[in-house]
Amino acid sequence: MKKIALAVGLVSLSIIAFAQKSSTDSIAEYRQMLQDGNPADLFEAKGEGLWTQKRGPKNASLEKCDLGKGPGVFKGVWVELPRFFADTGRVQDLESRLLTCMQELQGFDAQEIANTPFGRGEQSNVTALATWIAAESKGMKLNLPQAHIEERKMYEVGKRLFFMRGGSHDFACATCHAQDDKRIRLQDLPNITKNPGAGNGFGAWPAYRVSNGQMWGAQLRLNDCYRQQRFPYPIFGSDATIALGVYMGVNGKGGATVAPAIKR
Amino acid sequence: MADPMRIRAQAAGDKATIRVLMSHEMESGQRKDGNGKTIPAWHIQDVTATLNGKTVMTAEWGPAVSKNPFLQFTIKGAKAGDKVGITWKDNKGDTRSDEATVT
Amino acid sequence: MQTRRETLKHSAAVASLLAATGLFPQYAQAFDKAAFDAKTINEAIKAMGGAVPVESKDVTITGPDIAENGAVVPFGASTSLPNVKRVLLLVEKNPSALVAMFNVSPEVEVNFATRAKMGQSSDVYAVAITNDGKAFFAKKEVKVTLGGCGG
Amino acid sequence: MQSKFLLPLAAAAVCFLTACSTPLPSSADLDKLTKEIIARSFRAQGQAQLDRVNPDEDNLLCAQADQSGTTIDEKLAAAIEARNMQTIKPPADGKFLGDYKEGEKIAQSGSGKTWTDKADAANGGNCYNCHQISKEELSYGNLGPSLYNYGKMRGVANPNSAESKPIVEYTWGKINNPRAYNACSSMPRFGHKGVLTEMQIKHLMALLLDPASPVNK
Repeated sequence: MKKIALAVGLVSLSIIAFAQKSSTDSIAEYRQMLQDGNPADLFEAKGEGLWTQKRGPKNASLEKCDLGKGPGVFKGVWVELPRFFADTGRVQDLESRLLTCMQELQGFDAQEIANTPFGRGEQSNVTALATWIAAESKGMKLNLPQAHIEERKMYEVGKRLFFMRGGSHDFACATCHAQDDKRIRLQDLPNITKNPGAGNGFGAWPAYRVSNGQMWGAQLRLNDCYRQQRFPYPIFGSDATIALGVYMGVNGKGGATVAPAIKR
Repeated sequence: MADPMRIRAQAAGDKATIRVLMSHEMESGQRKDGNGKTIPAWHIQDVTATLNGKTVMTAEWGPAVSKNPFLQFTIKGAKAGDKVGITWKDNKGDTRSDEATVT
Repeated sequence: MQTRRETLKHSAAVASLLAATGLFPQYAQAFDKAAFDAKTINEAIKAMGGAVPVESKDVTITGPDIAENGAVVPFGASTSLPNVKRVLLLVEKNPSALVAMFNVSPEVEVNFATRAKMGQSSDVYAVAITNDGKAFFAKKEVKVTLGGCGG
Repeated sequence: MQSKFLLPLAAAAVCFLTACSTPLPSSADLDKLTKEIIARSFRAQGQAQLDRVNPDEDNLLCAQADQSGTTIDEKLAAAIEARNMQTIKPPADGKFLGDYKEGEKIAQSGSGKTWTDKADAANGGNCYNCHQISKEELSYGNLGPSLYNYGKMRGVANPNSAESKPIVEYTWGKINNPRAYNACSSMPRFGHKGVLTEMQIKHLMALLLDPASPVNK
């Protein structure tokens, strides 16, 4: 009760006295209130079900899917992605790797799913699966491999993409995400060039977006960054998106993951 | 059919805290589509909670409850092993019931 | 002849029974449309069977001072008052003020939390309606900010 | 037990002999690879066409500096500033200030030029994303400096006076093309890149410089 009286007292101070610090504190308080009861749970449950469910033209489950630590292993795989896969000869992130498994094991057309708008049809299933698999690494530390030459090349490409200025507004990823203690409006912007920003940023997606009530995987997070950057449309699972994932994830090495998070 | 709910029911002392997440659009009826046409309201309007089959709470919701709704309440006298059931029904007549065991 | 309120009470009980069985999705709703269409706080409370509300320190509303996004604003409504039959959550400046109504039974605490949409900064009310139709409220101002890149 | 130990050892040996010992390609080759990857990773959507991933010389030079964590070479910077200065044109009718109320709306709006925006819709200025402007708006970013009391702090009592002329012209130039003053500024070139119209820029000028604007209260 005393606490409430105090809060009311603070609010009744004039707008002028409403310091920026207290706005930031209030926002932090708001975010804290949302932590208990993250709707990402709903998508996590859906993803877990999809993993074992026999589906697709081949009527098979994903239980033999190799996400980097051998067929069927889902615990701890996400903190080591993106990584190089010998069978496809590509560095892949979680979502593009899931497409590979859905095509090889279940007989879906990976290209068709990649072309499906986010949140529709099989795309929403990919998001649910990614949410569950990320949750199976919750709290673990990011540990992306850099042993393979392709992984190291992708880091270098990712770095170049991160700093590339373009579009109608001359924005780069770095415009917002290369300095400490910056905000856009009231949202804190992680400095993705190093920890803790890189781990906190990269390690939070998939996340539930309260602003639109959608579950966003890392691919959609990047897609919307590029939209706001006024760039053209990054193709789902394309090498540019994966290279950026490698750059962010490697910079975040050692950072503990919180995905699936709840975000504005 | 609607996706399942997530129900957590945790006993502490002589009561249990129930936290529910429901999967629902909760369309407000205030938004317009690309052609400027109002998207009709579509929302959960009745919620019923039961303890071991007996109704302990009902609620009515409008379209201003957030998408993928969260609900928290406390049942007196509930203990580990009891069954908590939640049912919702929306304004299109769709319904969903799920159950959880108090832990 | 049954009064409207009795009809409502009766059908609510039946509806919840039927809903619990999950067998009758087509069953007519007990949902109180008038209350949820009401534009003002007082109209909504009246439609829910309450008198003109008075402020009470025995009713509590919890929520953030500032919401980062109006689409999801967490609230809690509770009261220590006896003989409460229902609890309402209302956002004054929403197109329809009433967000949610909870019917209280002896088996639950009069303490409910949910999340509401807010179109703009507004006072938010928790209202407790007692068995004899009295209404008591607590209110809280919540600022809704614009977030993100705004595009 | 033995085989359990042997496996990682074998893996390490493979790694030593092949992948790990492969040196990275040269920086120029990696630049080339990046270009190839960009070419196959983006598609045009709405008004966001592929020319947008083809940066001009100014952006290429600044990105190189950003990436190496250094400030751009002074001579290069001077050249960038000079050619961007060339793009700045004074208002056609000689009037620099519009309506600060309209300016506030433009400053608030973060829309425009994305692939989900209609090409013929008015673009926003995104100003509050990075700057504090009027005191009433609590939700502002800090990527740029605070612009609260912008005109007042610079002693602009009458924007049409001779003594205000330098600051009025500088502000006009800065919104139109900030790279004319700071080669690698992060601020968009609102006039030069056609993000805002001349009229919109006048409204923003009023928001910052009109003594009646809430910014200068």
